[in-house]
Amino acid sequence: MDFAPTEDQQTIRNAVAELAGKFDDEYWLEKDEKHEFPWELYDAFAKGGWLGITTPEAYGGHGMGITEASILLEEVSASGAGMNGASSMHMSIFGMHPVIVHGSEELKQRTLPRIVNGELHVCFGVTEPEAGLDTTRITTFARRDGDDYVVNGRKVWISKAQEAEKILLLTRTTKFEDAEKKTDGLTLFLTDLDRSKVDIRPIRKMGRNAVSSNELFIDDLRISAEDRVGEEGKGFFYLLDGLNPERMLIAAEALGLGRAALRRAVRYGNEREVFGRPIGKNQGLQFPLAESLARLDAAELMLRKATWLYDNGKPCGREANTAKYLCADAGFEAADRAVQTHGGMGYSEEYHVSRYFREARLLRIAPISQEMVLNYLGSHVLGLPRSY
Amino acid sequence: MDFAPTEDQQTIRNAVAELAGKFDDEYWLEKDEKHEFPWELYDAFAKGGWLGITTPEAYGGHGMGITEASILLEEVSASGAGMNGASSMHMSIFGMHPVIVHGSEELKQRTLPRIVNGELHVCFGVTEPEAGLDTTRITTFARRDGDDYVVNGRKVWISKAQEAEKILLLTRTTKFEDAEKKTDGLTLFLTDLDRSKVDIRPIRKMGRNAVSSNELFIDDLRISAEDRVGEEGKGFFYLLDGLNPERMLIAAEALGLGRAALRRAVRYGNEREVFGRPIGKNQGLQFPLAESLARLDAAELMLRKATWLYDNGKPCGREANTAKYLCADAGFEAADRAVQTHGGMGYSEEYHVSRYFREARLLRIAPISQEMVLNYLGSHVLGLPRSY
Amino acid sequence: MRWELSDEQELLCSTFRSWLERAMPAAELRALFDAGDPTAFENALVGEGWTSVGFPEDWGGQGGGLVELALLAEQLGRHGAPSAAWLSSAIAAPALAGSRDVVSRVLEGSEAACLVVPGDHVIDGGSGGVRADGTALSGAVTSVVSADRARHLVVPAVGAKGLRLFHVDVHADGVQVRRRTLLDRTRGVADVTFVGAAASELNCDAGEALRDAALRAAVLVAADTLGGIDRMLELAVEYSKQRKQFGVSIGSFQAVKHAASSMLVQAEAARSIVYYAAASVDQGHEDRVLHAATAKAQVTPAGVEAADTALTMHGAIGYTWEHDLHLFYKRAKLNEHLFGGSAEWNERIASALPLLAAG
Amino acid sequence: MRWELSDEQELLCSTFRSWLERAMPAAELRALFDAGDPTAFENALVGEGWTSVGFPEDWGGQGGGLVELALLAEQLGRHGAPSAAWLSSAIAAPALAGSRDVVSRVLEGSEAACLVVPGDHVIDGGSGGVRADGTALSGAVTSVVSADRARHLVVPAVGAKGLRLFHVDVHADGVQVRRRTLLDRTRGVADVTFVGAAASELNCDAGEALRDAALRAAVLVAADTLGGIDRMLELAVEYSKQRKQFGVSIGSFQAVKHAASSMLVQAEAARSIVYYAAASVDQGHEDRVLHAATAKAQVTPAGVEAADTALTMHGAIGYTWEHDLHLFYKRAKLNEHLFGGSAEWNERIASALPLLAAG
Repeated sequence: MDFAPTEDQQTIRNAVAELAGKFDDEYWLEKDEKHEFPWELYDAFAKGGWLGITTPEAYGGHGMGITEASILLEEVSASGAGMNGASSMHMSIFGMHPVIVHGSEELKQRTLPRIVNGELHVCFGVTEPEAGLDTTRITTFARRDGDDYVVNGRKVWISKAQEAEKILLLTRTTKFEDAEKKTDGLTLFLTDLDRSKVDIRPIRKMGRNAVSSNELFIDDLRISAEDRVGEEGKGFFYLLDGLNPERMLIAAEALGLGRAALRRAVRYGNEREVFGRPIGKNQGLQFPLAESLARLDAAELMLRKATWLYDNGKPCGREANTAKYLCADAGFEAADRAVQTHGGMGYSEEYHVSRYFREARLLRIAPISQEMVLNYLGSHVLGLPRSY
Repeated sequence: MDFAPTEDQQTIRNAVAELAGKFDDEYWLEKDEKHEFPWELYDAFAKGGWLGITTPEAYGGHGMGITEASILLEEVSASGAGMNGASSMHMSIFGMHPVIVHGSEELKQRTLPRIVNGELHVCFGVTEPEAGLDTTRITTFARRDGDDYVVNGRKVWISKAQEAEKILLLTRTTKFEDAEKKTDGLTLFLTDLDRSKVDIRPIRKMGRNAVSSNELFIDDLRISAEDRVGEEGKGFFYLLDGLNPERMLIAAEALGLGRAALRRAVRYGNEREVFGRPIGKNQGLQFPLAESLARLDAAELMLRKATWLYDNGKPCGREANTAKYLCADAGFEAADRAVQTHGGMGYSEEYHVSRYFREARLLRIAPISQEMVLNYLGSHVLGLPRSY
Repeated sequence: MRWELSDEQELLCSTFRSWLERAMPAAELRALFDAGDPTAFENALVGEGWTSVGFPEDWGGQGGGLVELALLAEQLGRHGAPSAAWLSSAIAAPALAGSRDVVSRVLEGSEAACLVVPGDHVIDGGSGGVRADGTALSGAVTSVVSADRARHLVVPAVGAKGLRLFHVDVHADGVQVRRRTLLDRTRGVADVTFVGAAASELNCDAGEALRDAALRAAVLVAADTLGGIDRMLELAVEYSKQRKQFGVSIGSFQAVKHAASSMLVQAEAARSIVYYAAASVDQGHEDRVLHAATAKAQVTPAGVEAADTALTMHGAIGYTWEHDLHLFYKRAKLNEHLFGGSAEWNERIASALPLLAAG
Repeated sequence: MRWELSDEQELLCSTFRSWLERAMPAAELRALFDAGDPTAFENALVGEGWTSVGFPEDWGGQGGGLVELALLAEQLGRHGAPSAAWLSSAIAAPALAGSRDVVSRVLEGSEAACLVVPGDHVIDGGSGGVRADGTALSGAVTSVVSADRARHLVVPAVGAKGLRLFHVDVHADGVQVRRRTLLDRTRGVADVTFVGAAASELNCDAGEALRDAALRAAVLVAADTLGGIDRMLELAVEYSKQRKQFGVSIGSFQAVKHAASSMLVQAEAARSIVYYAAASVDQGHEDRVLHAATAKAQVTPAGVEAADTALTMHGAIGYTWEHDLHLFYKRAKLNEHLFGGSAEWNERIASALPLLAAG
């Protein structure tokens, strides 16, 4: 075993922390409050070439692994940018993976370099209100019409749809009931999000308000076959390989958020004096923070193991899911304790921990709830019978 | 022992539930989102005579006890109004207690009937940024000037100051360092909140946004001696008796909030179907909700015991503090689980549980943090040495 | 409303408590724990008439009801006394009420009764698996609380008329009782086998009697845990005041103080639930199932948590065989599962939510 | 980076594991638990050369370091083996490295070593209270892990030159060892008293050696717990697949499944922390204190939680003396406090936060 990070990884961590550190807490308070996309951060990362960290060099990227991508997003989040910062670029970092692996050369040439340079914003159009977590149950349908497809349906929780030029859209081209296997008959597109055919409605939500979450009502959206990713009917399989990386990246973001919250809590504990004595001297305040540090560190180890396994082509479902569970839990707990450490001021937005707390709550639900992680582990690792 | 509620108490519970039930979840969603005071609810309760539930009959009230007051606020909160609803009238319900017990007849005649009929809004001006939980450390100073006092200082977390006509203001008339005992030299006023002398700035906060929380900068506020409550220098003692009721009422509100969240969670569990089966059939969803029900019921018993003790003139510090701890914990947990039960939709504001969750978080901090409750119990009940 | 014990109830508590302290000092208790024979204690309990408290006078009892039994259970738990036979009798006696002779011997004499059901599940007639061929019983039931201490067995068995309750003398032919050793040595369980054992049918509604027994069991076990929490809190607070580190008592460390205060919160919460549930079950309140389930599902896990906290406050000294804490710790652990763990009781609570049945 | 065991390490694990299963089948383990004499097992461990794994060859070891020791500890914990003597030697041996003769007898022969410090606190020379008058030691130390199984005592004592480590032969005059019984009978502690006992001063930096021993102890106890979690998970999953309710295996109930999966999460988390901390301490990483503290403070409470979950999944069967689960349960409980509970280790973690010292 050798747990030391490579020199590159250490460099990435430091450089990202420095760049993200230029956007201070007030910046994020304002963006979140005004529901404004963090263009300045996004542009700075685009300019620095960071959006292409996992994109192959042939398309202008760096061709690095999930380990490096997770370090990047962790540090963005840990800078205090939290989920507002991470979500602004999350999709650019690894979301194009199915396109990279299965898309046509023409499609890749047309899109990837623009994603790397930050010009092209893409949103991820998979989840639907009635499908729950079973992606095969989506009903958005793409009907073939000559060289085109015509799409109708509804999507929900589509991050960044407000800002996105294109959407990576999963559809059915064979209905669920007509498909031989339920995983067949799904088709993936990377296409323009034509506002005249797609009604985009923001969802009012508890936090992460700098990046919108949206409901999409798709009405006769016409898509050229050139925008299809890979073969018709194989879309589900193209997305499969991305599930574990997605969980690892979210885990990294949760971890960063927890560290940001902990840093704030420690700072407040040292600065806030009651009767001439910093409150950080109280055991009742110190020990929970110490425990949170230990839990974050422990969760990080699981994440590092998972990304290492993935980058080395080894199975990592167990580790990726466990990492998501541990990081989301430890991140939320750190945020919760940071609020508690601040006493009444923790409830005000001005100390920022309430923002972290609201964001951290999301990570126990998305992209997969903690309970679904347990279901996965029970069925796939422990071999317990399937249950609902 | 006899645990049965009286007929009056049952009647109050039903009537309050009915009246509060006229204001639906959408009403609260909008009030919270727009940061608007819930005038309609407040007026309805004023019109119904509820604001005077504990005020003596001589001043237009009903002269009932904390048990009845706690049932009222619990049911307001449980209706889905949550802390937005409860806080809108909380101060009218029991906040005038020091005035009732210690105020001059003239002051009472001048103010109490107007509080009962809802015309007069009062805010509670005690907490200060540098005093922490030790009220004796406040520094807002009232200097005697002929028949008047002139006040300067700063207050924080003053609920409803935006809407209030008057403030129940705690000041020092002898400086901390000059007072013989630290609890001496504090003076209480019930006086106009003169906007030309008091700058009121809302605090941006995580939740309970229909009722403002404010910082007050008091600059040469002139107060007539007629507005003084009781004797000069005795203000601290006048507030003391209100501490336990305050904790009980907050406990009742937390309890109601937990019940509102649980009701929503159960409804969603029954209505939301995945693959033709309500998700409420899942053990993984049911058991946590069942446990939350048990915890809320258990916490309620402690609250009922505490209010009964108070109303019967018995010591209740142990029970009041324990009730606050248990209700705040159980209420928060219920809200947290309600969010989790809703999956992704729990994060959206449209299912209301995220609002409850944000509000429930406040109750683990205010009016006294859970940790301070433990400190109190450790020192005052278990007799452990004082620590910080 | 009246949220206090009556003077009579207060007196019952304090009298019983001081009797326990006299009758069974800590050293004797520990010796008994090692030897495992509770006969002397059981005889003393009977001799002083404690076994008839909490039952109607016309059964041979001294009056009172489930609240009084809960008060006794609390003190027994507080003392760590070997109370399995008492507990079994307290649960089983109402089913024997129709047989005045038997029930009075249970309450007044030294012949304990016992409901022959598995001790690790919520009491429920279906789980036993004893068949009745006329009045001859056959079948086996495992882990029956205190079956090895009882004379009178109350046995749910299914015969031609469906589920009925039967009375069996443990000395009858065809009855075999095999004791099992538990971690908690203050109470015991045994496996009971019937091979055509002679029984007499009890004149009561079996379903109702068993449902009632389940709730009584829940309340009394919760009360036992309440007593345990109280005692462990006392031990932990005492220790934290005595024990010094860096020249000050460890009780002044905030972490230690918060730990002790959390135990106090658990004790207080447990107290209000237990008495309330006892009164509710006793008075046949319409929500009594919810109340008893809440008591069992909330209090007994809190007991385990409190035990963990107490152990942590004591450090390794708590783990040594000579310190009393481990007695209470093991007792709390057993109570968590005795007559149904939280999961089983939470299922019953879930049915109070208007949620669909779990699948 | 490489987040996997080497082939050699994998082989070490599997070989040791199958040896344990052969050398000490469950029945023998249980018998030993009742009798309390681990001599046969300890001899077998020595005989097969396992006691010299994880130590440099020039000490008489077979090579490897703390990672290898952690792998052994994990398997010993997994098996519930009476490993106190092994553990004590693994912690104490580095301090004896300067005395080649002694250290080689510890590693190759059947003479265990033991650091004479209280077993319930983080290892720290100040807590012992033994004084050195020249090379004659006097004083007492309570609850010393495995002192009753050791030949070579490594004793921190304060003399004219300050804190030093001394070697004492347990057979020397003026040494008295009194064993105490613990709930966990697979490991033992004893009180050690010195009355002018003859000692020889060890040639090492006492402070550094004790700090290192504290971290080794943290890692090895955490590894022991990791093995226990793994085993309890295995027992619980197996049971939940076999045991039926309402005609289906209880493993298909979501509540049971979530309980088992939570144990898996704990096991996985524990595994990554333990190996990492072992490597960090072995390599002298600058943050090794934080890593070892994290392992101890996170893994050992997780072990107790896992044990609770496993007991809950088993119901009352887990409480009976004949079922193995209680062995692992008690072991997990002891590990939680062995060589310092979470509170003590969290204090060390707090010092990694830039917070002011607690008051």
